[in-house]
Parts: sequence; C-alpha cells; structure tokens
Amino acid sequence: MNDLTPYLVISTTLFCLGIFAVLTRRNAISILMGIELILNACNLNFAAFSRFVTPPDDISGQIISIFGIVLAAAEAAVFLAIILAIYREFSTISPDETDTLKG
Amino acid sequence: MSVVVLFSIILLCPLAAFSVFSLLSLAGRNSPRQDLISTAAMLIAFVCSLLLFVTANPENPDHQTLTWLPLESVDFSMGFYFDSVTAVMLLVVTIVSSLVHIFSIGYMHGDPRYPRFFAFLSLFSFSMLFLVVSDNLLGIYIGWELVGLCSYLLIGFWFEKKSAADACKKAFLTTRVGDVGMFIGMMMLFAKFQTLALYGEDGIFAAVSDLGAGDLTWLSIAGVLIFCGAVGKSAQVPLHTWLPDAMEGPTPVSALIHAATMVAAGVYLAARMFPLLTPDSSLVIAYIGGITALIAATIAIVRFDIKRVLAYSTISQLGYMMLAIGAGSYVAGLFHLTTHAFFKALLFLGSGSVIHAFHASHQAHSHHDENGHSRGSEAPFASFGIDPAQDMRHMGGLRRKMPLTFVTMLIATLSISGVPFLFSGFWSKDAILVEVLYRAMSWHSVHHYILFCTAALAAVITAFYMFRLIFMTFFGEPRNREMYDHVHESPKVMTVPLIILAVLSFPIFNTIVNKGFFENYVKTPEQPHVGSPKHAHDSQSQGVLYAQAGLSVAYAAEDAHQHHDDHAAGEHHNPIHDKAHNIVIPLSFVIVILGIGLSALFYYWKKISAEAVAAKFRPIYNLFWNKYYFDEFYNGAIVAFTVASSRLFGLFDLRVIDGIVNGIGFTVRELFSRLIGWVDNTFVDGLVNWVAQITLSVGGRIRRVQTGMIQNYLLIILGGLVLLILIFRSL
Amino acid sequence: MFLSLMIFIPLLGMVVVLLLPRDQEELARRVTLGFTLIPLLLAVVLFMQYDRSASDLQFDFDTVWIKAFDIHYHIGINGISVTLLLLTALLGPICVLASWRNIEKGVKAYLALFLLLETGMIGFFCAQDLFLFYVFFEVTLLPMYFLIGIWGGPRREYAAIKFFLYTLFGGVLMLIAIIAVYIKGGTFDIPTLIDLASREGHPLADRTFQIWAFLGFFIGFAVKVPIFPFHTWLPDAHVEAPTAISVILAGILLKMGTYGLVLINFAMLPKGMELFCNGEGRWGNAFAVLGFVNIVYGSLCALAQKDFKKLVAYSSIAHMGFVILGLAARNESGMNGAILQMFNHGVISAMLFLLVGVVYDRAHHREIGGFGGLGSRMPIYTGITTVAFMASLGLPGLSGFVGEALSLLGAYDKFPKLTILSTIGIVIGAAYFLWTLQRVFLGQLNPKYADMPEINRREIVTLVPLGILTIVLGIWPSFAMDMFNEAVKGLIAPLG
Amino acid sequence: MELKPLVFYVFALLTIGSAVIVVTVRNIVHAAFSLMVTLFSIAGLYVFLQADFLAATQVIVYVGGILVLILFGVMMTSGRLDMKLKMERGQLFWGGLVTILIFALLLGVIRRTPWNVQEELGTVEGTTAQIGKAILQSEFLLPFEVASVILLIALIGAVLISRKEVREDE
Repeated sequence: MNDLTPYLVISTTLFCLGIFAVLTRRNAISILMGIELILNACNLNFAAFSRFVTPPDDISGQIISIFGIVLAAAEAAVFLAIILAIYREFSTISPDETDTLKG
Repeated sequence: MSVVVLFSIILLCPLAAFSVFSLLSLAGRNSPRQDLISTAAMLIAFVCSLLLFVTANPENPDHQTLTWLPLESVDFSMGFYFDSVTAVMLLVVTIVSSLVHIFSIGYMHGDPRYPRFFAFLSLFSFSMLFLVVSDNLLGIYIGWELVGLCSYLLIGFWFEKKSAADACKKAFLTTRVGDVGMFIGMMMLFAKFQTLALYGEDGIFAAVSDLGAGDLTWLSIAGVLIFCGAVGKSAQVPLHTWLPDAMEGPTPVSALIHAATMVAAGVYLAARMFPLLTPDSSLVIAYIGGITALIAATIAIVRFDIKRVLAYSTISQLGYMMLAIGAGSYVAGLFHLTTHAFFKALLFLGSGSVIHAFHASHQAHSHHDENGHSRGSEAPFASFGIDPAQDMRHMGGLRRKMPLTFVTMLIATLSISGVPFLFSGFWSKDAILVEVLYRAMSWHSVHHYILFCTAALAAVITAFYMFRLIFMTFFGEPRNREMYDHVHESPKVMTVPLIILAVLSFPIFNTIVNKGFFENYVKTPEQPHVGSPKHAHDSQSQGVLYAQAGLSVAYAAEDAHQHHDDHAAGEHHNPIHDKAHNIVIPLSFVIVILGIGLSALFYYWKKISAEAVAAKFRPIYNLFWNKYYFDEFYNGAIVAFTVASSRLFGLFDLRVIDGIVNGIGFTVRELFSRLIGWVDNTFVDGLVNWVAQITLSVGGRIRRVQTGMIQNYLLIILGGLVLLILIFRSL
Repeated sequence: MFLSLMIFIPLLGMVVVLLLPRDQEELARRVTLGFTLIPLLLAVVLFMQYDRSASDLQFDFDTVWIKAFDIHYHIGINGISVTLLLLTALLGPICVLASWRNIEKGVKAYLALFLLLETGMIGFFCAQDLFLFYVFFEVTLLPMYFLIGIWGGPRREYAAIKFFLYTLFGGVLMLIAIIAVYIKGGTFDIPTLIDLASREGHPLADRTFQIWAFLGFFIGFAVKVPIFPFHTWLPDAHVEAPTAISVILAGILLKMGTYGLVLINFAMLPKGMELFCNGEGRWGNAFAVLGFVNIVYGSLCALAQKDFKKLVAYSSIAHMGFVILGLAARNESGMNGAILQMFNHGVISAMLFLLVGVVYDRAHHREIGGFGGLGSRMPIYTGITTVAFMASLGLPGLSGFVGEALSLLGAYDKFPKLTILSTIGIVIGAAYFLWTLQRVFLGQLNPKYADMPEINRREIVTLVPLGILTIVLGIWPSFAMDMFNEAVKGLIAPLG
Repeated sequence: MELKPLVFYVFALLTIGSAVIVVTVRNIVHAAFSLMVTLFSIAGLYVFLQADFLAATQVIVYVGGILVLILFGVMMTSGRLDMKLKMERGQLFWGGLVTILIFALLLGVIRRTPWNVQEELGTVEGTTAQIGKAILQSEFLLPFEVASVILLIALIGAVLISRKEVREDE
C-alpha cells in the first residue's frame, strides 16, 4: 500500500474490465458502465502518480482526477439523454440494432 | 549534270506525281489531269535515264551514301550505286513505264478511277526505280516491298470483282513469304557483317572475300535465303501461283509490273547478289530456274485465257533468267531480262489492245456502256470461268481487223520464240543456252546436263504455245462472229507504244539491245568462291573450299585456271565455250522449227486435233490444266492449316487462357468469401451473372467492414493497436 | 518546372472543366481541347529544346515530397521518356477530337477523367522517383477504370473490372518490388538506384535479389505490355472502351509497360535481365521466347477474330512482341528498334483504333464480315486505312517497318532460331490485315451501306497528323531516333 | 498483522471483484449496484492515497450522481429491472482476446517501466485547501472554468436531446 505497483495493477484491471465491457456488452447502459470503469481506472492512476511520483506538495494529479470526474458526470448525462432519445425512437437500446450507420 | 542530280530527278518525278494525287484526294478533290502529270513525270525520268546512260561512265561506278540510322556499332546507311546494271535497268524501267503510261491513256479511258490508276503507276515507277538504284540490301528490300504494295493495289484496282480482290491478296501474301526468307537472309548477313551495305570498303561484298573456308555453308544458306525473295517476286516455283492470278489487274499493269519490271526485279536481285553466290547456292538457283521454266511452259500450252498464257510464259522466261544467273552467266541473265522486258511488255500491251477491242465490241454489241469497268459481269456465251474478252476460243482471224496489233505481236512472238538473228529474243536465249551448256560441260558432271535439256525443251514449248496464241487469235476464221464484227483497231495512243516496243525487239535498229554491246557494257562481277579471284594462287585453300562445296578439287583447279584464261583472252576464245556455242546455234534452229512447226500443225493447218491429243494423254493434260495442283495444295494444306490453327489459337485464348484467368478470379473470390464467411455468413449473392458477382463481391467485401456496429470498430481499432504495439515492440 | 507545367496543366484543366456549368458541354469540350493542346505545344518546345547529344537526364527537377520516407518529387526526362512524352502529348488532343461527338452522357465527367488520365501518363514518363513513378502508374488506372466502365460498350463493367484487377495485381507485385528495392537501396531516387545497382558489392547489386526484384517488376509491367499469358484483359478492354480510350490504351498505356521494362528492369536490374536474356542456361531465352510467343500467338489470334477492334487489339499484342524481342537482344540495333517500335506502335495503333471508330460510328457494329465493298463508297477512308494497315503489317517506307526490322536484326544476333521463327509473324500479320482489308473494303459494296457518309473533316484532322508521322518516320527514322539514340547507348554501355 | 494493509487489500479486492461482477452479470440492475460497490471502494483507495477531497468527490459525484443517473436510465428505458443481457460468442471471444492482450501489455509496461518513485512520502494533512488554492490561484483556473462550461453544455445538451419533440406534441 505504500508502493505504486498495487495501485497500477488495480487500475489496469479496472481498465481492462471496462474495455471488455465496452467490447462485449450489447446494452448501451452496460457499455456506459464499462466506460465509467475505464474513467475510474484513469483517475486512480492519476491519484496514485500524484502520491508516489510527483513531489509531495504537487497535487496536480489529484486535480486532473477531479476534472476527470467532472467530465465523467457530463458524459454520463449526455449519454443517458442520448439513450433515452434512441429508446424513444427505436424502442431498443442494443447498439447492434441501431445500425443506421450501416453502409 | 551529275549523277546525283539525275538520280534525284528520276526518283522524285514519279513520287511527286503520286503525291499530287494523294494530297488532292485527301482534300476531297479529284485530280483531273493525273494522266498527263504521271506520264510527263515518267517521260522526264526517261530522259534523265537516257542522259545518264549516255553520259555516265559505267567503268567507274558512282556510289554515294548517307547515314540513315545514327547507330554506332552497326551500319545503316542509304545510298545509291550507279554502274552499268543500274543504267540498263533504269533505262528499261523508264522506257516500259513511259510506254505503258501512254498506252493506259487509251486503255483506261472512261474508267471511274482513271486518275487513281495513273497515281498508282507513278508510285510503282518510283518504287521500282528506288529498288534499282539502291546500294544496300535494306534499300532494295524497301523498294522490293513497295513494288509489292503497288502490285497489290493495281491487281486489286477493280476490287469490286471478287477474283481481283482475291488475286491481290494472294499476290501480296505469296511474295511476302519469299520476302520473309529474304529478310532472314538479310539478318544472317547483318549478324555477320554488321552492315547491309553491299558496296564500298565496309560493304558485304568486300567482307565476303575475306571469309574463311568454314563459312562456305553459311554463305550458301544466306545466298539461298536472299534468293527466296526473288523466288517470291519473280514467281519461281514453288511461289509462282500468284502471277497468273495477278492477271485480274488491268492489262497495262500486267505489262508493266507482271511482265517487264517488278517480276524481273527478282532476277535483278539475284544478279546484284552475284558476288555472294557460292557454287551450292548457284546450283539451287539454276535448278529452281530450270524447273520453273519447264513447268510454267507446260502449263501455258493448255491455257485459253490470252493473259494467262502470257503470264505463264513470263514465269517460264523468268525461270530462264534465273537459270542463267545460277549457271554463272550474269550477262546472259541480265541481257534476257532486258530483251524480255520489251517483247513481253509488247505482248501484254498487244493482248491488251485485243481485249480492249473486244470489250468495246462487247459493249457496242450489248449496248451496255455506262459501266466501263464491270468486265465480265454479263457473259453472252460460255465462259469457262474466263473473262470472255480474254478467251482465245472466242477470237480468231483478227489479223484482218487489227493489222497493227497483229504485226507488232507477231514480232514479239518471233522474238520470244527465239527466231534466229533478226530478233532480240534469239540473242538472249541463245546466250543463256550457251552458258548453261558451257557450265554443264565444265562441271564434268553428267546430271547437270539436265539443266540444259530443260532449257532447250522449254524453248521448244515456248515457241509452240506462243504460236498457238498467235494462230488462235489472229488466224483462222472468227469464232465469234458477233463480237468480231464490232472489233476495230485500237486508237493511236495505244498502237504507238506497240510500234516502239516492236522496234525495240529488233536488235538491228538499235545498239542497246545488242548482245555484243551488252556484253561489253555489263561486266560480270567477281564471285569470290566460284570465280576465285583473290585466292587463285592459293590453291590449297581453294581446294578446301571446293571440297566443302561438294565439288571436285579438279574442277576447282580448272575453274581457277579458266578464270585466268578469261582474263587473258576473253570469254569467246575459251575452247569449251566455243564448243558450247557451236552446239547451240544449230540447235536454236531446230528448236524454233520444231516449236513453230508443231504449233502450225495443230492450230494453223489443223492436221492434228488438239482435243484428240489431249484426250489421249488425259492424265498429263489434267496435270497441266490444273497447274500441277499447286493452288489446290496451298489452299488445301497451307492456307487451311493456318486458318485452322488461328481458329484454334483464338479459341484457346478465349477459352483456356481467359478461362484460367476467370477461374482464378472465381477461386480467389470463393476462397475469400469463405474466409470471411464465418464472421458473417449471411452474405448471399443471388446474382446470375458472375460478372456482376465480382463487382458485388468487391463492394460487398468493403461493405461488410461497414456494419454500423461501433463495437466492431472499436474491437478492430484496439486489436490493430495491440498488433501495432506488438510489432513496434519487436523492432 | 517545365515538365511540372506539362504534368499539371491537364490537372488544372480537370478542375476548370469540373467547375464549368453542367449544360455547357460544347464549351467543356473546347476547354479540354485547349488544355490538351497546351502540353502539345510544350511538347513541341521540348522537341526543339531537347539536347540530342546528351544521354543523361534533362529538365531535371528535384524537391522533397514526403520527408519521412525520403520520397522526392523528382522529374526529368531522358531520350526514351521524351519520345513517349511527345507521343502522349500528341495523342491527347487527338483523342479529345475523336470523342467530340460520340460521347453523349456525362461529357464533363468524361473530359475531366480524361485530363486526369493525361496527367497520370505524362507524370509517369517524367517520374524519376520510384514512389512517384508508382503513384503515377496507379493514377492512370483509376480514370481508365471509369472511362471504360461508364462510357464503354455492352460488357463494359466486366472489361473494366478485368482491366482494373489485372493491372492492380501487377501493380501490387511491383509495389512489393519497389519496397524491396527501397529497403536495399535506401532511396527511391531512380538515377541513384541505377548507379547503386551497378556498384559491385552493394546489396542492390546482389544477383539473387536482382532476379527476384526483376520478377516483381516484370510481372507488373508484363500485365501492362501485355505479355502472354497476361494479355487477356486487352482484347476485352479494347472492345468495350470508347474509341478515344482505346487509342490511349493502345497508344500510351501499353508503352508504360515497356517503358517500365526499359527504365527499371533493364537499367536498374541488369543482373536479373542478364539471367533471362543471355541466351544460356535454362532461363536464358525466357525473355525472347515471350517476345516470340507474343508475336506468333498474337498474330494467329488476330487472324481468327471476327470483330474489327478485337483484331486490332490482338495485332497490338503481336507488335509489342517485337518490342520484347528487341529488348531481349540488348544490343544497339535491338534496343533502338524496340524503342522505335514502341513509338511507332503508339502512332499506328492509334490510327487503327481511330479508323475502327470511324466505321463503328457509322455502322454501329464492328463485325468484319458485316461490311464489304466500302472502298468504292469511302475512297479517302479506304486510302487512310490502307496506309495504316500497311504501316502496321510492316511495309517498308512506313514507320512500322523500321522498328520491326531493327528489333529483328538486333535479336537475330542473340537468338537466331527464335528470331527466324518470329518472322512467321510478319507473314501472318500481312495475312490478317489484307484479309480484313478485303472483307471490309474490297468486293461488291454491301447494299446496306450504299449511303454511308465519307469520313468527315474532324476525323481526317485526327488521322492526318498520325499518318504524316507514320510516313515521315518510315522514310527518315532518325527524326525520332536521334532523340533516344544517346540514351540507348548509355543503357547498353555497361553491357560491353 | 497491521490493519492498514489489510483494509487496503480488502478495498482492492472489493474494487476488482465488484468490477468483475459489473462486467459479467446478466442482470443490469445487479450490475449497476455492483458498480456502486466499485465506486465506493475506489473512494477508499483514494483515501489510502491521501486524497481526501478526491475521495469525497468520488462518493458525491459518482455514487450520488452518476450511478443514480444510470439507474434512472435503466428503469426508464426498459421498464423492467431484470433485463437480461445477451452475449455473443464471437464478440466475447474476440473482445476477451483483445482485452487479455491489452492487459498483458499493460502489466508488462508496469513491470518494466522504471517508475520514478519518490524516496520520501510526505504526509499531507488534508488536501482540500491545497486543491482550492491550486484551482483558483494557479494555472488550473482556466481549465476549471472550461470544465464548468462543459458541464453547462452537457446539461443543456442532455435536456435538449432527451425532451420530446415539441412538434410531435402539437
């Protein structure tokens, strides 16, 4: 706990689980959760670097983490709004079935 | 004036005449006075040739070249060479050409393509003159092919007739076969000497004399290959079949191209190549010439078409000239070329006059004169596939109606039959017989007497069929009274050339066509291996050369010895030669009397029925009548084979090669769709046309990437990223 | 900069044509003609200015294009490329004139694509950077695909796809070879690479490498030439393409293949060339055999064709065989003959396709047997056709002969037997052209065409320059040969 | 055994375990609740990193805001809380493969990188004040304002997107 590596391993695991969710889930909200996991992994990394790598009085890492949380909030709001809109339009939230991008 | 200037004028005049026509017609206009332009150009050329002949000194050949292609390692130059042969040829060509031009003004009158005819004649004259003056094989080849083109264009002048269209194609293709042989010979010489120039220090002739003994076979092959061109152009066996068909062209063309000049170009080529001819290649030439002379003469006996008879006669006479060249008699060959040019042109023009008269009568008779050139389209009587106006079976008794034509043609016939002393043909034919006999005697080889026998036999037959022609056409009772009644003598513009040519067939009235003069004028060039000029003293090497040539060493020594004799005392004092001469002169009388007498028995006095004889010797008659089945053989074997193989190749290309390509395309497409089919196997193309399938599959392949699934993009992006990282990590 | 001007003026023309209003078709044609005449004008200046006594690059221009890979925009011309450049510039306006009336749909797009094509072709002959060379090679591909695929005959899509895939297949192999050469040589600059390849011990001069690279380039170019058995796209493409595109296809695009063979395979990979051309060993005759096969096979196939255009297409294959044979000889006469033949074939085949186009525009079919007796109805057309046919079958005095004869004379030195066999092609060549002449022009006039209009002035204007060139080059080949003779000397000098 | 490391490992295991549940569980409501556990555990980890303000923010924003938002989304869209998620084999396989590859790669990076870890780990007595100063008085002022603008935009955007079309009502 007084070492960088455990934090990095935790954040990497979170990150990969997030990626896995994003890649495999069929439900938009599940994907959103995966994204949240990824963002959290990043924030954790920043905080960990701020603690162990930068000098003790430099807390830029934490601030960037805060920004990350802020952006996550904004993103989640917009994402859910979009999901609602899509749901209204197509009555489904599986990204597989909203394939209007299909050429 | 210098030789160069005269040469330029001679060449450029006909060319200019042709250019005027072609430029005007390109602009869509007609050339109204093309006949006069062309004739005038030809007359100017004739005057210049005469001037050259009179002023230039043949002892001192004039030779000018300029670089044609700027290559370093090899030599490509163009130029002209003026010696006695050139002078004679120029004169012959321009005289005959001028006269044919004049004759054509009358003969072709009223033809819808009248100007074009003269333009083509001019182009031909240019090409022929270019061929004659060229100093190198490439230039000769260029002229060679160009005269072939003109021959093609003029044979096919009345191309609406299927027979004419067929004949011109046949002529071009057959001569092309020979030309390819000639080209291969040129390639051989070029590979050896890096030049195609004949004269000069770097020329082939100079280089040939330095060749070693081992090259003799090679040189023989090259010589025979070059001679192939002459075989094609001069209609020698086995490429002679085009010339009789070429008679589909207008008669003046037959006179100019297919009797006097172009076909004689083969003889000219053989003569020009004289210094290259080894004993072996000479022998080949001699035998081909001899065989041709005999075969063509025998075919001529049974023809009824007046022009066909003359065509076979031409082939036969050309064979004679080749025989002379092959037997080593350069002078006799060229001399016969000259005399033959005049009397054969005369014969053709005379027959043209007859045909013209018949046509006029035919038109007057049937009141059908708006279509001047649709000859033979309406046959009022049985034609046997022959144009009735040319069928001798419809003629007879014409001497009363067309006295001028009759007399001039009779002179030509006497000349070609070799009636002694008075006529030019006798001198040249006699010279050839003497030379052939002399060669046979000095070869010490009995089987070469065959050559002399064929020559003598051909001479008898020639006299026979030529008088058959005269008897059938001009004597006896008219066989077709209706036509006969309308026949009248041709206009002056046609008869004057006949008279001039007739005069030229008498050696008495001029000096040009005189044997003694000719022999003095034209000197035999040295033949390195036959005449052994350079290494005569080195009998050792000569022995080797001749042993390789398959000839006896004894003969070699004798020949070398003889050459010394020739140089010392001249040809006539050679004992063997004298002996040959003494045999031939009486023989000539026998030949003429035999030939004319037989002919008269058959066709004048009608003591023997030709039909009866024909019936008795039916197989031989059939052989002659069917021209030894050459055409049948070529059509049945070579043409059919080529066409069949081309079909085969065409199908092969379409089915096999293209099939393989399409098959590969199909397989690749199948494999590819299988490969990605398990990712998304919903893709089913229901298109029948697999052509469109390709389009669709290409599109489909691209489209499948575009599934609209963000996750797939992401997956691919990430996968690609990982791969990239892995790749770069391993670097 | 002079050359750049020549390359990009057609491109500028393309932009201008695209910006023109949609309904101004006549204006678009005029503008296109103007934009193709400018390169022709420049080409005339080039012809005057070109120093015929120098064998190295002229009008050289070199600037960095993509720095990361050391790719340069390097253009320049030597004697061989300038000849083909002139041909390209000449055929440009002729083709625009030839497609004046018979292109009806999408005129603007057609003209724009044509101008793009011209840029590609001119650029290809100027490029002295391997990458640039490849880019221009592919640039010609795309407009050609659309020009055949949109404006072609009934089976245009098939032909276009076939052409596209074939050339792409060759192009890919070429690209692999280019990358291999780049890795070995470290640069894309063609003159530098040629120089490096001649240095003993340099990795580029390694024999095994050269042979493989040779094969890669060779197949790429062989598809273009086309060399048997990669030729089957050609008849289809020709038959389906509109007249002007056939002209370009036969006149220029085929030359891109042989030009590539000279520039890359011959100059840059001499050891690879050596293996296939030295006349010894298992592969020594390979190149010459391909030439021979092209000649005889193409001629025989041409003899069997019933479609006028297909016949001309197959005759092209036969004529390109002479180029291959001449190149295989690798001596002065053979090389000069091959390059002259390239130029002459460009002129003559262009004439032939234009002539086929003339009769197709009137009769709307190309069946050789379906005509007959046109000679009496269209004398001028017949005359010009006769000249073109005669030039094509190698009649001396017209340009086709000189190239053919020189190639054969040169090749005989090295491959006597093959060359003698190849002369069969001369006879068959005469046979199919004369036969066609007879079937189309001689004989009784087919009553169906009793009122066929004679060739008009615009068509004559397209044909006459080519006809004049044919005659002039036949009589005085030095007129063209002066241009590339020095370059050829430079090429064969290392061979000793 | 000291308590602190034990607590740390508990938090670490909770984080990863609950995240695994988030990813794998079929019921989306269960997943959302599991995500809540993850977020809480991460907040705990922040505490261990001596980032108390961050931990608080994490709890307030994520658990209080985002997670609730997600639950709302789940409920509003499906109407059924026990919505079953379907997974496809090909997708699972490829996604898993890529994920494992990335994971392995990142672990390798972590292992090999010579992290410039500070020798002396100072202890900070609450970072809130420091953060406030850093944001308001240093170079982070502009990013802070930009972030607020982004939030505003997201707000307006979300409203705009999710409201019903006015025209449809008319």
